Amino acid sequence: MATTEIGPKELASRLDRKQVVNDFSLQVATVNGSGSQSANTVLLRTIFQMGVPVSGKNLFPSNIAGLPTWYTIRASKDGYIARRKEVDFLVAMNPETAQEDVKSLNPGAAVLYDEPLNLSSLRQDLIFYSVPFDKLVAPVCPEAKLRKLVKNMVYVGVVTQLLKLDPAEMEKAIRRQFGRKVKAADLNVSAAKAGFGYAAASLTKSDPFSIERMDKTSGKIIIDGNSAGALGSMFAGVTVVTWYPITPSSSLVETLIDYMKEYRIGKDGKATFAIVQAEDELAAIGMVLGAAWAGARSMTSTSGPGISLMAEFTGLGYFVEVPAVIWDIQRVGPSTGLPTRTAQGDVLSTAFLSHGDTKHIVLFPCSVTECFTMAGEAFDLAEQFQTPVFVLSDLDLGMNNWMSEPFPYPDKPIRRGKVLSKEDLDRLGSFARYKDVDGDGIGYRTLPGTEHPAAAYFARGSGHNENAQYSERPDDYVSNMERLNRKFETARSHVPKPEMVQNGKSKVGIIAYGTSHWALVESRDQMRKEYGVETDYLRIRAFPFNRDVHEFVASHDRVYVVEQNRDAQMMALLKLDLDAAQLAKLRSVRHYNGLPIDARSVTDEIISQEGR
Amino acid sequence: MATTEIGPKELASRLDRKQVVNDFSLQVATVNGSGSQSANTVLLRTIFQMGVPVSGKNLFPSNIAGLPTWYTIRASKDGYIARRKEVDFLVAMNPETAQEDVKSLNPGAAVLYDEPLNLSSLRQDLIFYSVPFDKLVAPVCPEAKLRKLVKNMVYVGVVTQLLKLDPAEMEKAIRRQFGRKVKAADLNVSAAKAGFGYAAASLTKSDPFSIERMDKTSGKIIIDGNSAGALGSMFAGVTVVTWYPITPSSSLVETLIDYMKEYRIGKDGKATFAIVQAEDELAAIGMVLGAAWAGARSMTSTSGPGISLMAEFTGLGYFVEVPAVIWDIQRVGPSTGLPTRTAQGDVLSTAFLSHGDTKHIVLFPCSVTECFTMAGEAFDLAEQFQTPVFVLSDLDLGMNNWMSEPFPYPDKPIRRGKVLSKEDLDRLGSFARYKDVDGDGIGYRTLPGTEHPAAAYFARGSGHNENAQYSERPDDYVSNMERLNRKFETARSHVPKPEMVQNGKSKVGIIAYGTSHWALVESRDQMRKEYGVETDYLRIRAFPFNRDVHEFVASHDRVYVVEQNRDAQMMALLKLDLDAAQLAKLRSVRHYNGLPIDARSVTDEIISQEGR
Amino acid sequence: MATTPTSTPQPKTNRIGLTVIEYKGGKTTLCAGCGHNAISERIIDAMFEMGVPPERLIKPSGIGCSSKSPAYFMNRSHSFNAVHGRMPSVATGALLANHKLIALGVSGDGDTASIGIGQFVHMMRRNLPMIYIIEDNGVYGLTKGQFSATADIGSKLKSGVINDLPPIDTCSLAIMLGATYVGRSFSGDKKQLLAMLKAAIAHNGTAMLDVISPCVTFNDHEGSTKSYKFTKDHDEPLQEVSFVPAFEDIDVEYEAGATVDVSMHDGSRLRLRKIEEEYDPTNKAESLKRLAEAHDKGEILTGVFYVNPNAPTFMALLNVTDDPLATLPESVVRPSRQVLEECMEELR
Amino acid sequence: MATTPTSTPQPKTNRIGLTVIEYKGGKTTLCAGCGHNAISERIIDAMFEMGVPPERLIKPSGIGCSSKSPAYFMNRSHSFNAVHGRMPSVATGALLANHKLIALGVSGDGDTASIGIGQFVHMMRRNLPMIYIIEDNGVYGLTKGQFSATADIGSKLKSGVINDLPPIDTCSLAIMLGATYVGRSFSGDKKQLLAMLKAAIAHNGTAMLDVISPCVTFNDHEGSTKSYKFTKDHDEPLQEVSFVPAFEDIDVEYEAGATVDVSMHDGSRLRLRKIEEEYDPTNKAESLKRLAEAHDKGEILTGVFYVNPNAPTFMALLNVTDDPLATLPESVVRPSRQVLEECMEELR
Ligand SMILES: Cc1ncc(C[n+]2csc(CCOP(=O)(O)OP(=O)(O)O)c2C)c(N)n1
Ligand SMILES: Cc1ncc(C[n+]2csc(CCOP(=O)(O)OP(=O)(O)O)c2C)c(N)n1
Ligand code: SF4
Ligand code: SF4
Ligand SMILES: [Mg+2]
Ligand SMILES: [Mg+2]
Repeated sequence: MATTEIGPKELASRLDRKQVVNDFSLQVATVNGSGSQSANTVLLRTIFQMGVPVSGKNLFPSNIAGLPTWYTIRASKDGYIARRKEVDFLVAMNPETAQEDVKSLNPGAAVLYDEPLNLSSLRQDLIFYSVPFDKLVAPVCPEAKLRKLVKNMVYVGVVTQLLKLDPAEMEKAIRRQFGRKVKAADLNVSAAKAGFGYAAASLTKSDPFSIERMDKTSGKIIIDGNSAGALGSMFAGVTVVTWYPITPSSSLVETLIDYMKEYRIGKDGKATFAIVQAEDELAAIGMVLGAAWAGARSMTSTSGPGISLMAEFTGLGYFVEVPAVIWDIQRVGPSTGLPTRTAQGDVLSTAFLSHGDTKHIVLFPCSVTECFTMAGEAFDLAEQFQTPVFVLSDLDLGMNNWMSEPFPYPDKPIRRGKVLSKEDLDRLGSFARYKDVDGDGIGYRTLPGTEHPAAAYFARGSGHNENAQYSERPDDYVSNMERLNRKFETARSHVPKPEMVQNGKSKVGIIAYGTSHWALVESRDQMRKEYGVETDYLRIRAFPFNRDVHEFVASHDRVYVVEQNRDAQMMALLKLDLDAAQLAKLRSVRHYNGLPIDARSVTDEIISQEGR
Repeated sequence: MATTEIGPKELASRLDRKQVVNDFSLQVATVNGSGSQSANTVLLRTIFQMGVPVSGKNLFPSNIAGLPTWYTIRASKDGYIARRKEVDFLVAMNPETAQEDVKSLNPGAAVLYDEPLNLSSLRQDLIFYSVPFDKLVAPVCPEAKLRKLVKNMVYVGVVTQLLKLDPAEMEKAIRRQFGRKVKAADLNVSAAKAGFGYAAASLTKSDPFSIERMDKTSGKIIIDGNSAGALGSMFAGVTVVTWYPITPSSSLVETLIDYMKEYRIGKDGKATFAIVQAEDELAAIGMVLGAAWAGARSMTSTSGPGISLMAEFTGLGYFVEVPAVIWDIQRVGPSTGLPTRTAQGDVLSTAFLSHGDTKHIVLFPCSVTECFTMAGEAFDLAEQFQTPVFVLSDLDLGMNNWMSEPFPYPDKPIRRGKVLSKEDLDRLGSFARYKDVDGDGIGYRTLPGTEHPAAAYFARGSGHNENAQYSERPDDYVSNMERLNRKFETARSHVPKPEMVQNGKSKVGIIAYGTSHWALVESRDQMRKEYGVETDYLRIRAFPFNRDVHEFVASHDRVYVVEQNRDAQMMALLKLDLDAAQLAKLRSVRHYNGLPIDARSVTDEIISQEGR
Repeated sequence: MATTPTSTPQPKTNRIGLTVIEYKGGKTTLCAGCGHNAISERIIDAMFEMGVPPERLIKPSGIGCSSKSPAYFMNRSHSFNAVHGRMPSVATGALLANHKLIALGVSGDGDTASIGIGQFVHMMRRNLPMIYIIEDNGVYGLTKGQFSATADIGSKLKSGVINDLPPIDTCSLAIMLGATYVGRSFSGDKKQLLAMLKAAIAHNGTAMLDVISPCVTFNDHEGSTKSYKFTKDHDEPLQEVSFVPAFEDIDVEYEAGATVDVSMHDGSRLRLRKIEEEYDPTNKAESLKRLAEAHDKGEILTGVFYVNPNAPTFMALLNVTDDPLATLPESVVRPSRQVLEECMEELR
Repeated sequence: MATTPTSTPQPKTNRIGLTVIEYKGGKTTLCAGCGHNAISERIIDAMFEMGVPPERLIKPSGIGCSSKSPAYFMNRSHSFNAVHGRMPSVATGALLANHKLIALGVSGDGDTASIGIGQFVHMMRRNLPMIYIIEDNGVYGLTKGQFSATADIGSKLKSGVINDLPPIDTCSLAIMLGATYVGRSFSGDKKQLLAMLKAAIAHNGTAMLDVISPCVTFNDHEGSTKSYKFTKDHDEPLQEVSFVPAFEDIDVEYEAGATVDVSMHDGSRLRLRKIEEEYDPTNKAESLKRLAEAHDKGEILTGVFYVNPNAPTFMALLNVTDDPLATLPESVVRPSRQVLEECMEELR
């Protein structure tokens, strides 16, 4: 045995780390389709149940089974829920990636591995725990073909013991996970206990990481953004939903289907909604427009490739002035790109989707709560402004688990915009569909089926005058396009206002949106604590931009626009909208490798641009 | 008889206009499908044959027969060929629009009308000529059902006499028009002569307008931009063409078909090309990409709605790096819009077509000559940069008749870019499809069918590494996207340079592109002559922008960006590209009512913004 | 000889008290003689005679001369002139929103068989309750006469170009895919087209009618297989079609064997007096075979090819509330506070 | 007892001297047991046994688990993993550019019958000379098991959801539209699939094969009509398919009546030993009828449904030069100065 070799105890003391409580991240490396997902959820919930702020991020491949997957759980007493680059505690179950995973760890990190992988010799500066999973799982799980799955629950037990999680909470979490399937629950509990027992008996805790009870999660919920968007849509009174499956958007509609079946079917067994899986995205958006034209609150959900396919129809919606709510759960890259990675790359393509002079209202939720609330705001805006509205979520928000306050019940009544009823027509006698009666650029519409001889109008994507009659007249075309512009200007003051944090003194402003927000919350603390750099912050929540955005930029010397795409797309929209005098202030910070943006990357970039 | 009434002679003298020679515009108002098109072409050519610079613009409806059409012929001794707002000489054949047409004329204009319309009483300040067309056509055209058509040739004769055109040139033009159809030619000649005779005998010339011989057109040709693009593509060696009919793009491919059948079929009767009418635009661009991937020079042509439908596939082309040439003959508006009106509204949608971080090379021809030359440049760029290239023409350029110098035979050999042959592979042994070997961001490709075991690579729109292998690795994705950016930067210095006119002193710069150019040529003269305002000029010919564009803006105090869309789309691209310090200089001049932009509108707008 | 007192004649009204004027549309901008105009006329007659309330009708269409025609009939009904080839999805959406609407979609052969075939296939498959009319002239009229996917092999354009690809038979397709009332007619055959339209209005399910409708400007010449002359010469009616609406309780005598009587969903009757003895319009497999044969023989078969009045429609499968989804009140579409609390609890 | 001298065994080579290894692809990333993997194996065998030069083959595909599979066979051939549902256009373009290429397209049922049905229809109509394989599992595998348009009525998802829309029969469609070699097989039937693939390689025209290929992860359970078990139980082979390549001049004796011998374009022979006496795979109308009946009876008919080796292909109609357009020299594709001068003169 080489003399250089040292035991974990010495190592720990040599590194002489003080205890790290409720502030570290744990990563489970495995392969997809192996059922590790439920094990990881159990770990997440156990910590959550102990009152410790926690977040989980799943990094999975674009296939169905057998490829590497990493699940990272971050516990943060300070409540930071953005991705953290460093992994403190690795559970290495995947032979294919184990070596590289271990190599990429920082000194002092802990590694829990499947005995056969035999990793301990790889590095001297890590703490290793070896566990003979197969040996442990065999006795508790007689059925051989189930072992592959149950094996995962064994590491849950080991981790619970090592990180000082409460085994009672662990069991509660497991039983919650398997719900009515009691036998499965029992099986998994015993597997976890086997792991717990082994750890207690044969492993010596020598890493500094542990979890202690707090009370920062009481009353909170854990949910993914797609489910939140689904809930929000249901409570917004959606009636027609069309979709075509695509990662990472599918689960939004699939969850919505479950909720609607449970809560939107009358006593007579009849549905107060129609959800249709269309043949493709062109059909999905076409159905949405047809339904909205006929008066339904209709929506669809998709991702990049679907957005591109919706280009022609979305232009029709803009020009005919038909409401539509289109969710874009953004994924990475041009074309098919990386379907299971996250990005904010569709900002430009949605804002200006379609040919000719076309532009659209776009909302940018940053949290599961905003997925819920903006689902409703999107419908109200779409119907009030009679135009398609995009909601730009992303894979990180849509498919990962986020801790959140429970959602607020919508306080405002549903706003359905300017629709003339039979009675209105009796009173008015007639109407001009595209006339700017109120000076806000928004005309009045009627719904097919309105029983009045004057109700009908001709909806068309070709040139038309105020009365919706076909027209090629230059003056008709120009005045219609100018009205559409007025309508868009009106929207500025009706879309969700930005979130702003200003101390009134600092010269540095930061603008972010969507999921980048969480990295900013943490990064701004880092900049303050580590560099004494005070920053103001504005989070964009909608396009077209509210006046506040202009003022925020005007009132700072340097403004960093942080986003998750290559081409600085939000910065581009700002350049098109801000006074030229302001533009020299803008600086771009971009993170676009497909992983959720982290605070450290932002801090390093801004600090270096600040020349500190 | 009211005493106020006065005869045309008095009127003419009262207005006391001096003679207007070779500098006026004549408009023929009729209905489409009535065969007036050939009559108008004859008038155009007659003037052209007399050596007088002339241009013709057809304003037609989006249907097949029976709706109002206006054809405007402008004769300009100074060679201005942009649209001119004012009509000096109206030929009123259409009962439906006659009244409004006459009302919109400036005082002193002349009106030639079909007797039954009896317009002379409408205004006092115009010169009227009444012609009994039906009476005149009957004797020369016994066949009743042909009269509707032949009637048009009668006004050709009348106009020829009134405007002092050379009847011999007129007859030549008629015979040219009908080519081998001698009987038709004779019939039309006699109809024209009947008109000529009637005018000579019964009309007293009392307007100031006339044509006198010049020698400014010798050697020149008359052609529309779509035909020029077709010719250019043929001489660029195009081999695969796919299309789906759409106004105003159809005639590009239809003309190309005629040329290719004539000049690109071998002695063995076999074609050196394949032209396929696809089922829609998605298929058209898909075929283009498949053909280019397999090594063909392939292209398609479409308009706005087709561009939107090509969004997903174009992104594939960008990311897989497949050449493609896509002509966009722009028409007006979002959605279907005004299919028979002109605009420059697809600048943004083509430059950033598709989701994710995607951008494309775009060329902007302003003349029929550039339609010819850029057809070749587009292919060279597409193959050298292995990416889709858009050529943005418009309806005005594509479908109207333009006078031009004959086209130059391509002096440079065809450049097909970095393609590795079997021999190359024998030498190299292997290759990495997406490796930046030369530092210009452009990799080397092989063609399917290359007989070498190492030739094959896997083309995919999903994430890939240098070796075209599937990859979801963050580092692979980022380095690939950065290389694509380098490639785009390289393109800046290879795309067509802008055309610049600088006198080095003037503080006002003007930027325009495409067909707006012709209005600028005239407008800059107007500003100089009428207001003493000297302006420098830069005509953008491609995106991404060449450095010269940056320098031009940098070297002026105020820069007007003139374009034919509502949203100032080229100005937007400039804002995204120029140094922030320069942006305050930009001012926008927009003309987007569907009619070709005219010099007067530009002059008035710039002068008022200049505060003169 | 007795003299009868003259009375000022009242304009004829239908069963809901409307005159035919109230079914008219704007002045056509299509070419004089275009088959599409004749079809518009028949639609007006059928709607008037069936007493369809104009306010309940919607007229979705695609893009093309044919797709413009909804502007030329029934001004009192809503129209949606959508994008090229994608009308089916818009129509589907509208019916999802309000299943009480009566939908008559107008498309062209290019709009349906070329760019639109994808949405066409899926709409037929869903048996969406609506009338889908293809005004079929074998060319793209509005873009000046290129061949569409229904052009026959050997058909010649004025330019001399000959089509060398087989036509898509939209009727066979529709039958195979699930449409439940499928037939072909001719804009020039007033009687047959009117009867087939009325039955289509009575039908509950997808009624797909391919109506040969010559393009006088680009495809009515010698050598065209979609010209008036060629169609007249090759028209092979399968049956004599007549229709007895539910509200006219005339008792028509039934000749066993010689006629097929189909009682439609609304109680009305579609009566087919057989010309071809053995043809059974309720047998899918047979009808597909017969159409394939007709195609080989170069006949233009017209009449009702297939009908199944009882198949479940897409709306039936969706089982939505009787009130249109479009106008359900907030109280119905927004679940209660308790429901939200319940959902939140599950996530804690 | 004689002892034979041992000789080190040479790896078996095919008629162009390649070993089977040279037809292999990368390691599959599909689920263990996925039908698609079995199909990849058969493709490797067929290509190897037919002696297809890997460099002449292209493997276009769409998007889906199935469309990924070209990565798992024939690494020495070019692949183009295009966009979802639009592979036919990419394949068409490639063949336009180089008609000497041999194209084998791989698609899925969602990729073809749902989003891709439009391009599928038009490709069949053109009889584009290529092999088009649908790896048909009735669901969208890659997006986790939603129903596709080939799912049968009544088929159940694991979640319990039941499909209520009729399936699109891609074989009937292909036959009706103009494909000239159409059949259905099963990833689990090695012998039949291999023979049908070989004939497909020999065929000059569109060879459309719908191969039932169970998705073990999302659609192989009780209640699914595309599971291994269900398919095995309901598989109704029309014939015993065998294939005799041109280069193997074995003389197989011909049993009149009992077998149909189709001699393919390249001289090879497709031999169908009849199981159903009366079935004639060269009669369109009949085959359509038989497929419609099978559909009503709920049989999964397999075998060669229709074949016509002599119909003109799209490339033949285009009449292009023998040398691939892709690589024609400038001297051929750029007309002379004189030609330009001539064109200019016409415009003066
Ligand atoms: C996406 C798109 N592509 C092309 C066009 C141009 N276009 C307008 S109508 C038409 C074809 C119409 O043919 P058909 O449907 O047969 O109608 P018809 O005019 O013959 O009645 C085309 C190609 C368009 N409007 N939109
Ligand atoms: C435009 C677009 N929409 C949706 C998707 C998402 N998607 C990927 S594969 C797939 C379906 C694949 O089903 P199928 O063709 O049957 O292949 P399988 O996975 O079953 O083999 C879908 C919907 C996509 N990639 N592109
Ligand atoms: S062009 Fe043809 S289809 Fe169009 S209106 Fe004229 S006749 Fe009808
Ligand atoms: S999900 Fe289904 S189709 Fe996809 S690889 Fe697995 S088994 Fe095959
Ligand atoms: Mg047509
Ligand atoms: Mg599938």
